[in-house]
Amino acid sequence: MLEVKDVVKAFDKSLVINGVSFSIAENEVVALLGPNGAGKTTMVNLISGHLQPTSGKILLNGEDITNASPYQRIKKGIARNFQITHLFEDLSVLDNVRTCVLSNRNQLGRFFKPASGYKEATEEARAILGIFNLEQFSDQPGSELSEGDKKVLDTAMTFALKPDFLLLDEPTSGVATADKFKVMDTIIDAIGKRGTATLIIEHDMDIVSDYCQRVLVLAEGTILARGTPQEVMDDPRAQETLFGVSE
Amino acid sequence: MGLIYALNGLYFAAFLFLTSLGLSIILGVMGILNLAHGSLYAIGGFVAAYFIGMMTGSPAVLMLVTAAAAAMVLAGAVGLVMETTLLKPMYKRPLEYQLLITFGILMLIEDLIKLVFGGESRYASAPFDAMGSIEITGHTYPVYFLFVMGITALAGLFIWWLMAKTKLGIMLRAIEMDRDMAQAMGIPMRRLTVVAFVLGAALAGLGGALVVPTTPAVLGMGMDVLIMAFIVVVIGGLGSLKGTLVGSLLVGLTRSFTVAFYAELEMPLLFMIAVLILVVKPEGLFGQK
Amino acid sequence: MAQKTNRRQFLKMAGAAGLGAGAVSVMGTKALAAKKSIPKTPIKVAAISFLSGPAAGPFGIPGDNAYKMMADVYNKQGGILGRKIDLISLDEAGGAKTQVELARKLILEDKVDVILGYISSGDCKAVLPLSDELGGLMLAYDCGTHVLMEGKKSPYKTPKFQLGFRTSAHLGQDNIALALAIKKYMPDVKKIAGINQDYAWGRDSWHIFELAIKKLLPQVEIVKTLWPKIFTTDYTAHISALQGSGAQIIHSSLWGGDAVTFIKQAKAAGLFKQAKMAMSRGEPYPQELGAEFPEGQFLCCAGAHYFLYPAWDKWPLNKWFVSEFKKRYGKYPTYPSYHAYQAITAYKTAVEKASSLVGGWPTMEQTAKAMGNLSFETPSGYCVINKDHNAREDCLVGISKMTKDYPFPILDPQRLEVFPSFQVNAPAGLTTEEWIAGWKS
Amino acid sequence: MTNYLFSSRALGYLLALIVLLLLPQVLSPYHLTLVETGLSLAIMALGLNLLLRYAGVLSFGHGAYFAAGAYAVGLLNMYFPDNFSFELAMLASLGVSALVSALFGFVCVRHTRIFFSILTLALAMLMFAILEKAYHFTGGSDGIRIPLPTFFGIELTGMRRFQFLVGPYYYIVVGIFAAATLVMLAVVNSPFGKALQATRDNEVRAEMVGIRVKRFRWYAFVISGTFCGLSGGVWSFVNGHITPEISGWVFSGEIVYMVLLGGFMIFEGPIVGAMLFTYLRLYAVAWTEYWMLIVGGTLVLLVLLLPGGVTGGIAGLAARLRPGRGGGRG
Repeated sequence: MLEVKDVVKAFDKSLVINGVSFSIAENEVVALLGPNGAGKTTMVNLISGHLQPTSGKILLNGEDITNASPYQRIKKGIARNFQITHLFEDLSVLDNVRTCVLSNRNQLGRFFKPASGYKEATEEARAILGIFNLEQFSDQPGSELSEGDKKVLDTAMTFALKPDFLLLDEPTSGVATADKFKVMDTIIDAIGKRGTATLIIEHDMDIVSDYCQRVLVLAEGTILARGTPQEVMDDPRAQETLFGVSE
Repeated sequence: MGLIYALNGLYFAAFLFLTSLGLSIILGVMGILNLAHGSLYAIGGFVAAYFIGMMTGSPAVLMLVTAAAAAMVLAGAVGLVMETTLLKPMYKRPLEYQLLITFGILMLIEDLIKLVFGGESRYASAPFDAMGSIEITGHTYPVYFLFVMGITALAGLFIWWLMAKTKLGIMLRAIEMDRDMAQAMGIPMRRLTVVAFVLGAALAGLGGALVVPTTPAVLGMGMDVLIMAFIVVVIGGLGSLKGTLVGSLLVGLTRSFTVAFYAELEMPLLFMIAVLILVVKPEGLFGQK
Repeated sequence: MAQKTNRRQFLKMAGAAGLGAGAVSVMGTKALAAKKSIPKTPIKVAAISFLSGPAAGPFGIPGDNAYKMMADVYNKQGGILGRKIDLISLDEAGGAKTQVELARKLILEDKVDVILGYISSGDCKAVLPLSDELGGLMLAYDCGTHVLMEGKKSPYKTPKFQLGFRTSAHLGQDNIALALAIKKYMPDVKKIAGINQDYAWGRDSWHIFELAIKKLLPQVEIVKTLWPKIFTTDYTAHISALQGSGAQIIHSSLWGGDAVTFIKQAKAAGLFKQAKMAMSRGEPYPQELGAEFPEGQFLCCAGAHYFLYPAWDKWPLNKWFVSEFKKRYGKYPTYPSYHAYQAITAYKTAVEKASSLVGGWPTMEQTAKAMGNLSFETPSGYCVINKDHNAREDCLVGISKMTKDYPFPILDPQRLEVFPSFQVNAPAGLTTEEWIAGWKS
Repeated sequence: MTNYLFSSRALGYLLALIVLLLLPQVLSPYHLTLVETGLSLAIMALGLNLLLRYAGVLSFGHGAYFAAGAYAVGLLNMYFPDNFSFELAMLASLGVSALVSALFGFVCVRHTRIFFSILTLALAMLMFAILEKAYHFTGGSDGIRIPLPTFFGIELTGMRRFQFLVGPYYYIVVGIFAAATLVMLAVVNSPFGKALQATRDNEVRAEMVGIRVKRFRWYAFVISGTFCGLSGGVWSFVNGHITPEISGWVFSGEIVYMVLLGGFMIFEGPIVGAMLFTYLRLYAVAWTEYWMLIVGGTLVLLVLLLPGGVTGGIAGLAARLRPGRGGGRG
């Protein structure tokens, strides 16, 4: 599905990503771990097209997308959310999702029929809200949701783009600890229904070990360790990088 | 003749520099395009004309100093009132409110000037006449213009010193570069904003004071200056001292030489330059986005 | 209800438009007229001039002052046919679009008896057609554009507007008179330049002047035409360009602060050592500039409107007008004040004339009939309103000269050139351009 | 369409339309022309609000597109007086203003915030300079007179202009205004309208859900400019004369004033604003020479005390009087 090959990214003279390679298959949920400043967000930006690598290649379904613009990548099936929630706060929750659905159907450039007149898109949006348990908020503006629900809506919007490949940058940051698992359950459940390949950036090891099949540990621009959550937890080098001390 | 054309250009540039500096500072520090800036200039003009009229018979320099001081104080005072009462609540409001309130203030000041000074034009050319003319390479040239250039150079140096060498200036520039960061650093934003605004208003007042000896103070005199200052700021860059200087020189000299050789092009050329710069580099030659 | 009256007004209007010969016969029946009574209510007169903006000082306020003074004077004499004048001074602000709306309000809602107004040519062009559209009497009092009442091609139908008039002569006469004066005093002039504001007024003024001077003095070469923006405060660049051109005469229609600023800066830069000004409406500026105003310049008075002409001993009305104005406002009247006098007096005279023919208070249409072909005394001599509804006046061009009697240069009494109106105004039905083209050189 | 044809809004619209159509029976012809002016300006206010409310950018130079529409009519009359028909004039103002706004908009939409406003302002001034400078082509500052057009082949020469204005033309204006309002309502509710609001709320995110932000903003600019052009075209007949001032920044500022006066958060706000502004300004000028104190003072008070404009204020008041949820949306 997604392949990253020998990607290097330098800002001025400092190497932020130094020869990273990995691949993620269909239906797989992979976590990207690493201390602050390890280059996680840079990696996400490279994949979503907000940055161009200095060298190396990125392939989606075998097609080289290294030089494609973010817009082209969206159209090819890459979707991402942001570490900080980015909603259309004045639009209703339904419209937030429906806009994404319409975008996916290439119907955004339509001028005259009201958005609510697009029956199929509306039903699809409602279905997605159903999957993410947001139905009851449909007609409220996005700004009125709780932080946790906002986070879920943010992910729902990404999901509504029906991506082949999903990038989730800290989908539970800002969510109350008690709700984190509920949020992740919802997200992973939804993803599972479509078989999307997913890369999650996450700090919380509990979440990682519960929801991800594989883990990549990024430190100082290279991949330090990879494997199942358990394998990585047992790796002393990874332990030191992630938790500061080896147990 | 070339020298005279250049001098003419410099004089116009000097005058533009004074009037656009305030607009530029306010835009840079506060992010507000003050449409009432020209009205502050008009206040300066009317106040100076009033004082010069009162002091008939005094030496030219004394008249000018008094008139300029009075104009700066009054324009500054109006600026102070305007900033603290009307603009202060606007900083957190969207752009449309900021622009519209200055538009409203412009209309208010225009009519207040008429209420206070009456509708008749005010002539105050005594200092201009008293200074006479000198010969420069066989051409007669009014001394007053040289005087204005001198004053502007001094004012420019003072502002440069203020911005580059004093703590006040450094803090102002910090605000210009990054408002949030400046706030986080504990810079007293509120007080500085007031200072910057009053400074800009006083400079506009000075510009108005210096112009009335050459042209009468008339109702609506601020509208046109606003447009010229706007062009300078757009060319030079929002909030940049260097940009304002370069913008003024560019506009002043371009105008002088186009009038001499291709008179028809005068205004369109200036607008074209402004639009071109806006298209290519919307923050202006020396501005930051 | 309001609507009904208005419909009726339209019908009346429609009738009046085609009245023609009918009106004459109505006016002829004097006996019937004498019985009609005149209402006691005041006459609503709207006077519109610039009361804000840069044109307020030089034109709007002197004009408005004269309106106020004359309304006052006429009211003391008993008003017009015993009815007091209720003068409403309004601001000619906000551009043509506001003025159109305002004129509609004045005619339809406030139902004023007459509108005296407009300094800007753009406003005149936009508003005057409303006179016939809405059925309101309008006297344009100061705007200068020659095309206001002229058709596109000669001969054209006159009058253009049944209820619209202009009670002063247009810019054609100023510029033609200037050209004639130049021909008389400097017949050998070779190089002429022009500096006129870059809008219709400046462009039109230069256009007529250029046509006339080329016809009168074919040897003249136009060495420079400058078009500064209106309300320019710095003319140094233009002055240098004029000096560089070697012009002997500089034609200019600059007005207000622009004229003052230009002359002041030009004098300091020594322009008048090599060239003379020919100012199409230069009359007010010696008074504004005082002794600083250079001597020997050609100044046209937008008609014969000058505080010293006609001489006071020969024409007491001028003496009275000047003294009364000076007493009230501390200044000598300038041409906009004279224009205002002409507008309000034209209305008064026309009403009185119409009433003497039909008796009672004349209708608007009767007043309009009386106004076409009206001649009346003004402080400047006689004003004639022609059948094209445009006024004709004599035109005075003088040369500035310092005397002992005034603190500013006056027009040299030895060299006052007064051109009779037929010499400087196109006859009704001919456009000014085509009239000039037909001159024998 | 059916969805909101039967909603309460649709009912309100129908009522408003009926009132507008009945106005000639109760209003004096003079007030009818004012309403006509207000309605034609309302089309422009709606256009500006598409950018301000729905795209989140403030144009301070919309006079340029109004002027483009009005001058299309004026120049058509000047150069093709034999083909001066109303339908052609409307097509010309739509076409020319669409062209001008497409050109200017292409440059402007690359920027947002104050840069956008400054650029639009500068372009309007450029337009003003061209209209006034091209004296031989446009009549310069004196402007162009707009006579009566032919109307789908019908000659109106026998009619007095004012009869036309308060007679058939009033219904034409109401018709065009109603059509324009419905089109705008459709646009803001369409997928495009929602996407536009998405770009306003969050440009970064909008891009990430596949909205081409600049292109959409550009479309909005062109639609907005074309509304202004239509407004200018319709208005030019009401006023009968056009001058370059309508492209100046002062008039452009007044357009923003109208929108804010009515309240830009509510779809119908700009319409109310255009109507109120027409009356406010005219009565201030007619009442006192210090009219700028009134118009300017009203503006300052409005910004300080009633930022939601008149309709926003009424909606707020209604919400307070009616406790509990519901009903308060615009």
